[in-house]
Amino acid sequence: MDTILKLGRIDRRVLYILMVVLLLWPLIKPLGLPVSVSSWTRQAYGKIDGLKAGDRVIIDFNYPAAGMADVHPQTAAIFNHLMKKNVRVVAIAFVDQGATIADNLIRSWEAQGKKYGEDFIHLGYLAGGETAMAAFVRDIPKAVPTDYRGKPVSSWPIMEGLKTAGDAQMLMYFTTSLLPETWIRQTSQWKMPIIGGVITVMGPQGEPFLQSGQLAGLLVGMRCGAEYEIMSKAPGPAVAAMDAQSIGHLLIIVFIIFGNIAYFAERQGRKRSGL
Amino acid sequence: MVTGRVTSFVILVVIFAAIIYNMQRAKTRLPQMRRIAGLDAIEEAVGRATEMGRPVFFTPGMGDITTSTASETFAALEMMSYTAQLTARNDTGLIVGVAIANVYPLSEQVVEQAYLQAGRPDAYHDDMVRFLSPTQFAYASACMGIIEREKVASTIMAGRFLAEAMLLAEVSSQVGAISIAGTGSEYQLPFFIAACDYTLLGEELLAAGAYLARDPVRLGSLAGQDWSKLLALVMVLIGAIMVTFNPKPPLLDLLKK
Amino acid sequence: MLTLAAYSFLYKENRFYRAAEHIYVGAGAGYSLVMGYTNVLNKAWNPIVQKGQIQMLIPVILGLLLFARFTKSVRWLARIPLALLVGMGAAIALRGAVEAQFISQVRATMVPLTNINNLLVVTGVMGVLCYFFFTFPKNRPIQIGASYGRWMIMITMGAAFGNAVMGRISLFIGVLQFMFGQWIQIIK
Amino acid sequence: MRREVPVFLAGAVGVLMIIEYFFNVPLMRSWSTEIQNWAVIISAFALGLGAVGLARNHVARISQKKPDSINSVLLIVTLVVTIVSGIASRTNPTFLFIFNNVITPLGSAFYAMVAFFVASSAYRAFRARSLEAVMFLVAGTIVMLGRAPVGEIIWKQFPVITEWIMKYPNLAGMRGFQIGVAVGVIGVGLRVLLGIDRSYLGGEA
Repeated sequence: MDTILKLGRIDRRVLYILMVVLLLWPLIKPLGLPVSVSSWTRQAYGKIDGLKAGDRVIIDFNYPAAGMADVHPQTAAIFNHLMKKNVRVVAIAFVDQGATIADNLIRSWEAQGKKYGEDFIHLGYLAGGETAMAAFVRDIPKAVPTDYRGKPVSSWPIMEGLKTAGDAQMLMYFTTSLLPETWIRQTSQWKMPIIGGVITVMGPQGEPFLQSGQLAGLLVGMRCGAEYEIMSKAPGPAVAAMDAQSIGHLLIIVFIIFGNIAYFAERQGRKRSGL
Repeated sequence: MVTGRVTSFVILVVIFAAIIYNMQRAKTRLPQMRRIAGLDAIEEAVGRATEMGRPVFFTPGMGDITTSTASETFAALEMMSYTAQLTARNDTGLIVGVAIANVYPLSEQVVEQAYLQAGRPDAYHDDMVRFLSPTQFAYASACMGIIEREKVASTIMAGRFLAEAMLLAEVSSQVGAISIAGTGSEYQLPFFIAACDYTLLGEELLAAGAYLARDPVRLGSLAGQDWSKLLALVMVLIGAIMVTFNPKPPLLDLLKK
Repeated sequence: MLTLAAYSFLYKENRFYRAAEHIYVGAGAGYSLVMGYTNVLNKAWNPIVQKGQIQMLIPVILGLLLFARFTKSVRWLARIPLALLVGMGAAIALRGAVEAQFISQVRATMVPLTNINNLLVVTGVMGVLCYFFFTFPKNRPIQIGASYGRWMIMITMGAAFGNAVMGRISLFIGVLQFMFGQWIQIIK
Repeated sequence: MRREVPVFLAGAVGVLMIIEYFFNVPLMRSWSTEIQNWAVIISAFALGLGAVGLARNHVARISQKKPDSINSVLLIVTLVVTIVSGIASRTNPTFLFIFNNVITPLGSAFYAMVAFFVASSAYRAFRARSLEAVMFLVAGTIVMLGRAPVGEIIWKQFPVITEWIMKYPNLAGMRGFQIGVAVGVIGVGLRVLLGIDRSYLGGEA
């Protein structure tokens, strides 16, 4: 009986240590559990695959470095897909650190022969949240006169004919915090397709907007990142992490079961002693 | 009018009218208010801190006042004002941790004014409202540090929160503080429900200002809000019945204008 | 190093954590200030000096007014810029809420009541709305609706929690991949 | 005067922004864009105010020789170094060093720390104390199993049930919740613009 009750009072530090050890194990020695592709990823992939070479996509890098693990695999996989399809990317960040992340990604493709100013442009960080977005969608060259590299925005060929957000063919945002309705609201006059890449926690919140058609696609967390990697036949770091994910969930569920066994035992005990 | 916003405008006017009408009506007939446990608990939280001789920690979250989540921050400031009046009267310590620069001067005013109103301007000091950092986890780390080091007896978290919600709530529970949390962020709320003693769900937080003030006009505004929700409920019901019999009822298009 | 100091909190609050925390807060506040400075430079200073857009002096003055609070006699002036922000924020919040959260959600809930799932969605939304009634007199239909709504909220929140576990573990895996992949190199 | 001016200003700006949103009035639209640009700049000054406040608190702590004042010294040094190097240039090596070696790793560290806290809070809070708690717990556990590949291996139906929960009960909960929040937001907004809630002036007049 005592041992059962103890199951309910395991020191949290024990749980913490177990988590580190058990998660590390599949990362060192992958188990290779199969990952099935969800309808979310299929839908988003289909929409993005429908873009033509030369189309322009605005990408809002709306996440700080701290959130990269969950959302960046999506961004990287989609960027990869866009580059292969020769779709042009206009990068912007409404979170300060997002600018640095976008810069890193763009530079890595520049190193592979893509041209800055033609295949992509980086408009840098724009402070002011939704207020700044409202100014941005109405008049991009006015809201962002100079790009991240300090050059006048209008001097680059990619910006030709791009005045409002509606002049682009698609808008994507990747975020750890932005509400799904934000971009929908700001671009509502153009009804342009919007793809949202969000951290896992925000999935349920995005779902109503996906079902109402206000979002053209929704990618949720590292899992969708892994699925996108599989869809575009370029398995990467997200796929590798899925095994560890499974173990982590199992561990927590085992602890929840422990907690409840102890809870019921305690209640039984109290009943028996007449309390 | 801007196309696509006609219906919004009409509905907004209807809601405004409902609220203003009820504000007027409340002056003669006060509406009955249901209890909101999380707001009633503020008194308990301050009382416990007073008994233990330890401070109350209040944080208005990471929402700025210039974005669409501004209302949650305003509601948090109302709660802050109420909390500060209680701590002033009871001579209990109060620490307010602020993340957002725009919220910092507002919080200072709110707390200072609350101490003035409670007749204790002498008890207010500069160290009460602390600007921490707008960098999300720097703010979280500072809050965690304060909660642990100052051995707070109660933690009140109200406003817009992001991932730091879990850190603050769990640390509070680890130090054994009473925790009250409220947010309109549906994806941080689960963490608060799991880790906090009292949780204000969405609109319950937004009602805080009116609920705590208890004056007729503001209670009236809550009655007006109830009418608006009733409107939504009736619209949902009628709409669903209509589409059941006719997949494309003409009235539904009105909502898209 | 700093990462380890941060994690030491999991065991106990200690002096290493404290040092890391203070460095982080200083750096974080400094970083944001630099970003804010860049904005002032690009959006106010340059337009004023280079293009002669004098109207951009207004926000600069309003911004400086925030510092009036340090001088007792003109303290109240600090409320002016704040009032501008507050008015703007309140308007932005409420004008958008109608369409994105009220109408579109109401409209999307108008689904034909031809199967059990749709029935669940429609009644669920109605129940949750009942839960949020603050001032209506207590009568049976509203009370039943409210407790049904509260169950619905609990299921929703449970689901969101379960979902969140996944996301949070992803982030931790990211850190593990970084620490053991790039530093210690045991993950290939 | 000291109270009326701010309340009036807030109301006026609010009304302008609401009308601008719903009606096509070019003049108002350009005013509103202008004001939104101003807000960005005012916010930047608020950051300055925050930094001053932060520094003031910690200088006070150092001068009072509080036991932990070494940490306050650390904070102020980092604050000053970050600001000076960043203002010199955003590509200044010291500034980049701070970004890459302080802000980024600590950000990921704390963000990832949430995983531990989620685990320990699930362990502590997921107990079948009441009917509501059971719903929270069961929904949470099923979704946890449905999301990770391992759930599928245990029982093929876990992802299916998870998707069902997400598509129907969760959807209903979220929608009702959002409608409620929308109404609440309108209520708060209106009270602020009418000058009834005026916490930004410091409570009641």
